[in-house]
Amino acid sequence: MKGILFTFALLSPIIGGLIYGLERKFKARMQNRQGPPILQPFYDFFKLTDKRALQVHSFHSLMGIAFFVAAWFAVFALLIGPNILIAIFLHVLALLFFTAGGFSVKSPYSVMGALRELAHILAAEPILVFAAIALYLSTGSWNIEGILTSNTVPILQMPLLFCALVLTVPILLKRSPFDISEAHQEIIGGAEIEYSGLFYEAVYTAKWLEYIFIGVIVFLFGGSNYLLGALLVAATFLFVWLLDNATTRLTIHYMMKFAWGILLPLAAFNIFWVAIWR
Amino acid sequence: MIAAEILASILLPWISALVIYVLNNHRVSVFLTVLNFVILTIIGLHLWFSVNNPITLHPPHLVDWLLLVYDYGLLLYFFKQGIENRNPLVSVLAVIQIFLLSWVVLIRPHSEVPNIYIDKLTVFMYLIVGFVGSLITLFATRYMQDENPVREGEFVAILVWFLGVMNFIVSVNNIEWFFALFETTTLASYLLIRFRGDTVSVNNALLALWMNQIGGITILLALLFAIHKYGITHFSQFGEHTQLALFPLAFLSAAALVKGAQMPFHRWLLGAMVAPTPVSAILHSATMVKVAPYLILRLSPFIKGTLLAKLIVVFTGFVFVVTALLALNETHFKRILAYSTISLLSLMMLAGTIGTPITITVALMLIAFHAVAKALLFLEAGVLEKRYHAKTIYDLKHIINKAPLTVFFILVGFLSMTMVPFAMFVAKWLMISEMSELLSKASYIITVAILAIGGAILTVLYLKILGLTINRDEESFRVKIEKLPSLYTIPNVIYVVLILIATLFINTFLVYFFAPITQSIIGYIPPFCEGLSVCIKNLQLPFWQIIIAFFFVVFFPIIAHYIHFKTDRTAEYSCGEPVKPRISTYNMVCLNKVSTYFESISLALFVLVLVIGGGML
Amino acid sequence: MGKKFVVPFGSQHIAIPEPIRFIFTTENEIIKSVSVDFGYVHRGIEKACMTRYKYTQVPYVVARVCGLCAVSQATAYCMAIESLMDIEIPERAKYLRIIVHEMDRIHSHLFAIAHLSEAAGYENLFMRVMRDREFVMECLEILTGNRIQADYSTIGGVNRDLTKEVYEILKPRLDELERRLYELKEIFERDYTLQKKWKGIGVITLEMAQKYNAVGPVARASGLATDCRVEFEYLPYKELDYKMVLYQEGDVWARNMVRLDETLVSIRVLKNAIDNLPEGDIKVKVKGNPKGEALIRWEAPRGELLYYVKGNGKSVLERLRIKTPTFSVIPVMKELYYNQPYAFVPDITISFDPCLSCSAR
Amino acid sequence: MFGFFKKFRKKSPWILHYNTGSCNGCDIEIMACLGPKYDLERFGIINKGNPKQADILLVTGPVTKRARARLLRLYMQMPEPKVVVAVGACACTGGVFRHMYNVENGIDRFIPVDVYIPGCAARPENIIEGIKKAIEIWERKQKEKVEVPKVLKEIPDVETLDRREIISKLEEKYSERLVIEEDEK
Repeated sequence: MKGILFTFALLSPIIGGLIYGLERKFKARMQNRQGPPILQPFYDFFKLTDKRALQVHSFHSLMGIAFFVAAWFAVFALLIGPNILIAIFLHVLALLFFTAGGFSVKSPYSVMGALRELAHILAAEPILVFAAIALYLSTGSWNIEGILTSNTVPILQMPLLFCALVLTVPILLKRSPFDISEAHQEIIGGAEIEYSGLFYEAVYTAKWLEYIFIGVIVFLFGGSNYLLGALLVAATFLFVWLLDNATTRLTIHYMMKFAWGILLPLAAFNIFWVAIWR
Repeated sequence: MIAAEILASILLPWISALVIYVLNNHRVSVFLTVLNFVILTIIGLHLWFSVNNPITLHPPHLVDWLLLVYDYGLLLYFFKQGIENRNPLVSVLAVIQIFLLSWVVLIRPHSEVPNIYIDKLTVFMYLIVGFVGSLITLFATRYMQDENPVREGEFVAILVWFLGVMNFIVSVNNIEWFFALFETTTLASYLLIRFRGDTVSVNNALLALWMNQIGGITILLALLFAIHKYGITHFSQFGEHTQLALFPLAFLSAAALVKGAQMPFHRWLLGAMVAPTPVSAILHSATMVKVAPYLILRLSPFIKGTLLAKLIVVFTGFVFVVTALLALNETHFKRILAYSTISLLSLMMLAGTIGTPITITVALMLIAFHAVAKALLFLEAGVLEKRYHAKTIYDLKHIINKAPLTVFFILVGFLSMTMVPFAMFVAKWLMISEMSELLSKASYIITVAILAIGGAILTVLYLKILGLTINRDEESFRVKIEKLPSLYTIPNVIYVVLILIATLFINTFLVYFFAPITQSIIGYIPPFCEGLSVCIKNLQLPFWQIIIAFFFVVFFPIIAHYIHFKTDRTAEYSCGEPVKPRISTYNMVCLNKVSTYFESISLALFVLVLVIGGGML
Repeated sequence: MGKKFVVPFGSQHIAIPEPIRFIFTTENEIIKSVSVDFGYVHRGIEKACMTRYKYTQVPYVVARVCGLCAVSQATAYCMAIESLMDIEIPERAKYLRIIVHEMDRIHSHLFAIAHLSEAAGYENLFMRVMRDREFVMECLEILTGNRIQADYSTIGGVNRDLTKEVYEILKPRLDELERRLYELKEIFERDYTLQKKWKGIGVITLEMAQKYNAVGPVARASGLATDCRVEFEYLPYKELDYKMVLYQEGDVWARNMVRLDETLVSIRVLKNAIDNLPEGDIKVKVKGNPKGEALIRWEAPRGELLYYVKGNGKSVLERLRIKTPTFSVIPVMKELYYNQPYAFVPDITISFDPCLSCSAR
Repeated sequence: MFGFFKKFRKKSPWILHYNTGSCNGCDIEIMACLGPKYDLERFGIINKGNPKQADILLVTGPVTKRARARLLRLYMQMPEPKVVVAVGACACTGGVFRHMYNVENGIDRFIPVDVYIPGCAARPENIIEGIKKAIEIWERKQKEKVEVPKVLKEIPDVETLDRREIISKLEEKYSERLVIEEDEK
């Protein structure tokens, strides 16, 4: 078990890239287009390696690299670490570098993107914490191995919370309707705008790791039933891509209202109910 | 020997304060504050190792009478201040206190219970006061050179005296004495806040005065009832009665809530910002507000699990989230820090009230590291104010171009309050885990939600401010590290080093430092494992994760200052236009509309704590 | 104070393919002041038409004022010259002008709708509208020989006839397009997030529309009935069952819906025109040089287009003056930004369907 | 090593589009190319809208006097290797606008152009063909050589300056100042 998880963590950028490629293909198909090949993210990756890097200043570039390293570390902590709650906070640490990079340059789009990124953290982090608590409550373990080997299926106890988590995925992955922090038509990618070449590559790849991070958390809701877990992950991503295709971008205010007014009470009620019912 | 040490730690600051006041000499002040720092820390450490069981002392009976006389004098002074400054509220409250105090004196029984009670919690507070507080007084000597050299002696003397009062208040067992010293801290804060003497200062000082006097009244009411009903005059006697009415406990907790500047009474702490910055530092970190969680921790074994505790949890939880939200709306650097103090104080009290071994430990960790972090941040605020003339967060823009070291200190200060792997994060993480543990027994869902939401808000708040400071247009290697006066730098460096060491060896601190205090409070040691990884029951934070995260948070900013990629540099994207960029930040102005509602709700909750928690229904 | 956040929008920006520059001063993402500049595309076409090109060449030059409404520009100019020189063009040419003009309007409007969807972050809708737009682009290509810059109108008539084969091809495509547009209309009316994003945003009241002299779909979305196709009878619109589309809301959504409904009306007009196409010549010979002055108001896809022509008996015009629709709506556009979140800037801007190469020429 | 990465260039060209004063006909056609019928994304093309991450610069329009400094600024912000595609007759030579008083007759007077796409307006098929040609040229380019346009060589000591300074010099060269109304009420 440990070996598999370690290998998975090690390969996570590649798997994340494949998921991203799949996403682009799926979205193109939904839009009646042929779309890019599935390996397109890797082509982009190799191309970016071969580009000359321009930088605004070294601090900014370093933050891009730090984002990638810290995001990968968060995935490691989630997969082989003993505590998924810590991994969620390490994920926030990775985003700290991303926002720090965005803040450190004088480009207004970059700073606006970083500020909006903070709103994303504000909306999504409590629900992720709730998800970890829900997993603990139903399986009695903070450890990923413990969750995967326990005999319960958390989604059966936590359906509402799972819904809330699925609806948080667009906030985390920055997909429409909540692609506010990298709104392409407003701020042209937000905090990632000033990176180029190798440094952009780091940021670009770090975003693939988000798929793995959120995918694993969704997978854990299948508990010991791995097939169910895989189905949940597939269904979640398909749903998110569909939602991305079928909605406009909304505003920060709407996102905060939605996350705190609907998703949080939903998740809290579910945990409360399970805790009371015991 | 121990008695002498205790006496020294209480009296040394009083005496040094007197000397500093009389001589009013910069060198003497520096010497005495350093002396205070060294001696208080050494005494604290020695006491830490020698006090294993609670130690009680019987001061001479004369002290009792002296304190009573002093009490009346103090209240009369408050009365006079109310008259002089045309603030009837202050005078009325003082009169009520005089009346209640006289009543207490009339009915109080003669008691042979020792008046001084020293346990690990007390020594823990000594250490915080001695280590964190004295450094602030040291900083203040240099600060006053920049501010107003003539009044340096007066200012530093009050600060040092404040330390003595603080050491005294955590040692007493007699509630009447506690009241006297409680009012003394009020007096000290009053004097400090009105130090600059302008209208705003005086008004804010009077605000602090009347609000804190409400705390005094609740203490007196609690004492009156306790004497009348049970004949209790000392804290240690609460344990002797098993079937205790909640009324006195509720009123004592209310005093803590007032002192801790909880929501309807938060204005006095915000008003304290008009004073010179070391005042804020000392009020927020080592003294004054820390009386609140200290009192809650003292009462924690008795109120644990009662209806009162649950009400306090709801109240403090509400304040925790709401003040963190309001801080997002603020633009004044010190006011943001003040809001975050209030927020974290509520978290400490929340943790203390729940009262399981782990939450008590969490409360202690929060008290200790919050003191260090806040002292650091407020001293940096002082440096920013005096050296870079930065008061609002907008003034902090691009400050990294001038002061990389200051920014690094601010970064450590902010991140240590929220970010993995710092000690306060470990505390919050333990708290969330412990609450999830309780979820399966009874539903503490509100507490969990509060922790998740409040933590996220505070993270965003700190990142937002850090974002402004690190905005730069120069390569970092071209920026020289700034040179500051050594008295500005030394205290900060000590704080930062302490924070970093505590982060790395957090489990050692947990096992050898915090666990024994928890044991002395509730008589049970939380089962922490040995070694460098934090682990308890099925929770684990392995050392490799601590060290890697530590590397990210602490070393990356340092490396970033020296690293230099040799690639082409280019200008920022500005749509192809030669626009001069102008950067700012966001505030949640939408909160302005609801802040009054927040205050009303918190007032209602506070009344609920008193009425229902106090068993009046 | 340091609260101000200066955000440039343009001249190069992904949301606007043409260079216009806004500089927004925002506070908490709320726009407090804005400065607009749009002279980037000024090429000097009017001057060139007055010095270098013969008046018979000018229709092809003024068509390059704008790619989207090239047909309108050329037609308006031709009609101006025709009214100046008293040329009566054949009835068939008039009908053909209507056909191409309405096709031009459809592709322009569909492009605006697609672009607005893209600006709102609705990628799928952009793709869908662009796909449907290809029908009309194909029709245009079949009819005129080019997708954009048709160069169809000329002084005295049109350049190319509509043959029987073309008629066979056009008819089913227009039917299919109409069906798809009804589907689209349902999406725009029903989609939840679109309503959230567009309703009540960037509202132009009727008073504002009158005060700032708005034109075209922008005015009609606010309930201001202004349409040169109804007001003047240069071309026989009345015979072809043309009706004006009016909405009262005046917000982004209404402007979008006006465009969508107008495409439907245009398809109806187109079909009628194709079915009732009279026989005859498509062009008359033009002789002599223009002398005197003429002014014409003509409804381009974006609103009222004004051409002033003055000739002095030479082959080169003495004065050519163009006032374009986007130029007329920029004052009201600037008004809308105040106290709006920056997030709505692309939507508000694109909802005007600004054509800057028109306005700057 | 570099040969390996070079192979993948052709698979992922990202474009930046700037209008230097065209009639927007070509711009519409570029948008149409991104639509489902022509679908540029099947070649891996994304419209990045950001010079720092773009590889191909699509320019439409004869360069007007106000657009030239912007064009140079965007060009200088693009990292090497990069290619420039002039879309449409005006971008190639000035087209119908040639020798108008505010027009600079084609972009190749300012930046080196690799591919010229003719047409008024350039048809989507032509644009795709042109981009494919551009990718072929792009594959052969070196990333080591910094491409400074000829017009900027007039700036004294241009070799020693970094791009940031060159970009700020543009303001002087074309004597343009952007004044923002500072209404601080």
